Amino acid sequence: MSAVAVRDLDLDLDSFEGPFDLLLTLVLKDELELADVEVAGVVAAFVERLAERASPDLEACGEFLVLMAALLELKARGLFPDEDELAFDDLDPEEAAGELAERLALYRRFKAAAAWLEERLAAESDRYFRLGPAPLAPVPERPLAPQDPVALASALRQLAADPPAPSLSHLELRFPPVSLFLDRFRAVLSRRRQFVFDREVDSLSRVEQAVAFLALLELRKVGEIKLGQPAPFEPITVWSAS
Amino acid sequence: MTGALRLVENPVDRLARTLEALLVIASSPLSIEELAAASEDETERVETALGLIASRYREGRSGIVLEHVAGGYAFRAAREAAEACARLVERPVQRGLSQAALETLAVVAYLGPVSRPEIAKIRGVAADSAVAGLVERGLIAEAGRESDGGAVRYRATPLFERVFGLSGLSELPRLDDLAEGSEELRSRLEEVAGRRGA
Amino acid sequence: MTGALRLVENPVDRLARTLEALLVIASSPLSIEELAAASEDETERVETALGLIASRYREGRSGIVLEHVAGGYAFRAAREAAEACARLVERPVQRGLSQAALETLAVVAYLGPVSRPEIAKIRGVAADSAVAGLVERGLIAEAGRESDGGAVRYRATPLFERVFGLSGLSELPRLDDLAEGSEELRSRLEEVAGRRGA
Repeated sequence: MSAVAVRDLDLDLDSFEGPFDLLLTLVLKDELELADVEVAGVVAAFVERLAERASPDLEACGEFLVLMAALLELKARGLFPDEDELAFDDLDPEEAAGELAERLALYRRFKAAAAWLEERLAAESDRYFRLGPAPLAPVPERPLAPQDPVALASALRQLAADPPAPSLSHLELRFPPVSLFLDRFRAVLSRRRQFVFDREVDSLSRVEQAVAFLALLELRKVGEIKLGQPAPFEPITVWSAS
Repeated sequence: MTGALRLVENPVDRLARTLEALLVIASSPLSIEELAAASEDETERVETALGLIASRYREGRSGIVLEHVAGGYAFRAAREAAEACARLVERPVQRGLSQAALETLAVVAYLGPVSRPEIAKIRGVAADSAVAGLVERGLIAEAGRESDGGAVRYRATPLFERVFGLSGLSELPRLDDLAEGSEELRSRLEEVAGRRGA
Repeated sequence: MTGALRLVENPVDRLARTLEALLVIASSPLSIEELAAASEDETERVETALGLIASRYREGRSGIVLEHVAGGYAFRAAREAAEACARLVERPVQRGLSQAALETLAVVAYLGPVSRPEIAKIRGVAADSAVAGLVERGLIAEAGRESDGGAVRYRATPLFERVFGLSGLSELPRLDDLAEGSEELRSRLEEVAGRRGA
C-alpha cells in the first residue's frame, strides 16, 4: 500500500461506506456529522490493510497519522464550541487520556441506546392510541388553588443568582491547531538552519507536544525538512531541506 | 389470527373491531363517512357494524357506551360510572405551578409587558409552551406588540392577581436587594442569563 | 337497571364496568392507585377487575386493547387495525425523529434529569435544537434547574414511555448490555496487532 493508497482505504462503518478520501471530503463539507464517525473503525480498517503487507510502510503510516490527526482535531473542536473563551491549560496526560477514552465509551453506549430506541419505535409503529381528552369526556373545572406571591419573588431571585462556576476540568483536553506549529517551525528554520525538536517543545504540555510532532511529520511529508535521530529515544534534530 | 379459533365469525365482526379501534383513538366524534374511509369499507356495512357495536357497548352492559351525537359516533363513559369519572377529572387538584410556569409568570408579573423572546432570553430556554399554558389558564394575556410587526407582549391578568391574593401588581414582594426598578432588574437578569451561557 | 335482567352478576363486573368507563375517558394511562381512588374501591379488587378487562380487551378479540404502559393502564387500538388508524390520524410525535433527536432522547431517558450542557458533553455536539424539538413533541419536559441560576434540566415524559411502549423507564435495556460492540472492536484490534507482532 503506497501513501497515496491511504486515501483510497475502503471503509465500512455504521455511518459511512466508501473510500477514506470521500469521508474526509464529506466531513469538511459538513455533509457528514463527524460525531457519527467511528474513528476507531477507521483505525481498525487501516491496521488490517497494513497487516496484509510483509514489511511496514512508514510512508503510509505517516500519511495516515496526519490525516487521522486532522480528523481528531476536527472532532475535538466539535466538543468545544466556544474555544475562544478557554485558556490553554495543562491536564495531567493520564487524566486526559482516561477522560477521552471514557467519554468515547459513554457516547458509544448512548449511540447504541439510540439505535435500540429506533428499533423499538419501528416495532411499535402499529400501536395507536389517543392523545388528549376523549371526545365526550366530562370537562373538568380546575380552578387554580390560591398561590403565594413570595414564590414569584424567589423564582426571580433564583434567576438573578450567579450561576455556579462550572467545572471546566473536562474541557481542558484541547488540541492546538497543527498549523500553529507548522508556522512556528517554519519561523525557527528561517532564522536557524537546524534545531532540536525536544528542546523546542520542552515547555509544552503532552497534548501540544503530540500536535507539534504531527506538524513535524507534515513538514517532512511535503519535503520542507529533514529529520535525524542518532538512536531511538534520542533527541530529534530538524534541518531545513533547502 | 384468533379468528381461526372461532367456529363462526360474523362477517362484520372484523369490521366492528376496526371501528372500535378507530373510535377509541379518535379525539372527536367520527361520521359514518369518516369511518368508512378509514376502514376502506362500504357505508352500509359500516352502519351494520355500528349497530353491532351499539348493542355491545350500551348502558348496563358495558362501562363504555357508543353514543350518536351531532358530529357522528363516539365512545363515552356509562352513566352508572358518572361519579367515578367526576372524581377522576376533578381529582388532580391543581398541584400548583411547574418551575417553568412559575419562572415565566414571575418574569411577566415583574417585568411585563414582555415578549416571548425576552422571557426566553432571561430564562435561558424557549418559553413557548410555558407561555401558552399560562395564557390558557388565563393568568397572562396578550398586551400589544413590541412595535409594528414585532413580537407579541404579555402582561399579568386580574385573575393572576386574584389567584395570588394581590390587589394590584404593586403589591408583589419587593426585590429592592436585587435592583432598583424593573429596568435595572431586567438588565441584571439578562446579564446573569448571558453568563449562564444558555 | 339492566342488572335486574341478569340472573347472576359477578361481583367485580360492576367495578370492571366502572374501570372501563374511567379508561375510555382518560387522556393518559391511569395507575392502579388512581383507578382505586376514582372508583372508591380497594387496589386488590381493582387489580382483579383489570385482569377481567385485560382478558376481554385483547388482540384478536376486540378492537380495543388494554395495555400496561407508562406506569399505568390505558386503552389503545388493536394492532390489526393499524392501517385503518393510520388513515385516520397522523403520528406527529414519533414521525421523523432524527439521529440527533434519538441520541438526545436516549441520554435524557437514561440520565434525566439532565441539562443541555451535560447532553452536549456526552454527544460531543450542541444539543439545543434536538432538545427544543423533543420538548415540542412532548417526549421530554423541563424538570427544574441544576441549582439556583443553574441550567434547566430535562427528563423523559410519560408520553415518551407510552410512545415507545414501555411500562416504565426501568424497562429500558441496561446501557452496559447495549455497548458490547466496543469490546468486539478492541479485541479485533488486539488480534490484528498480535498477528503483526508474531
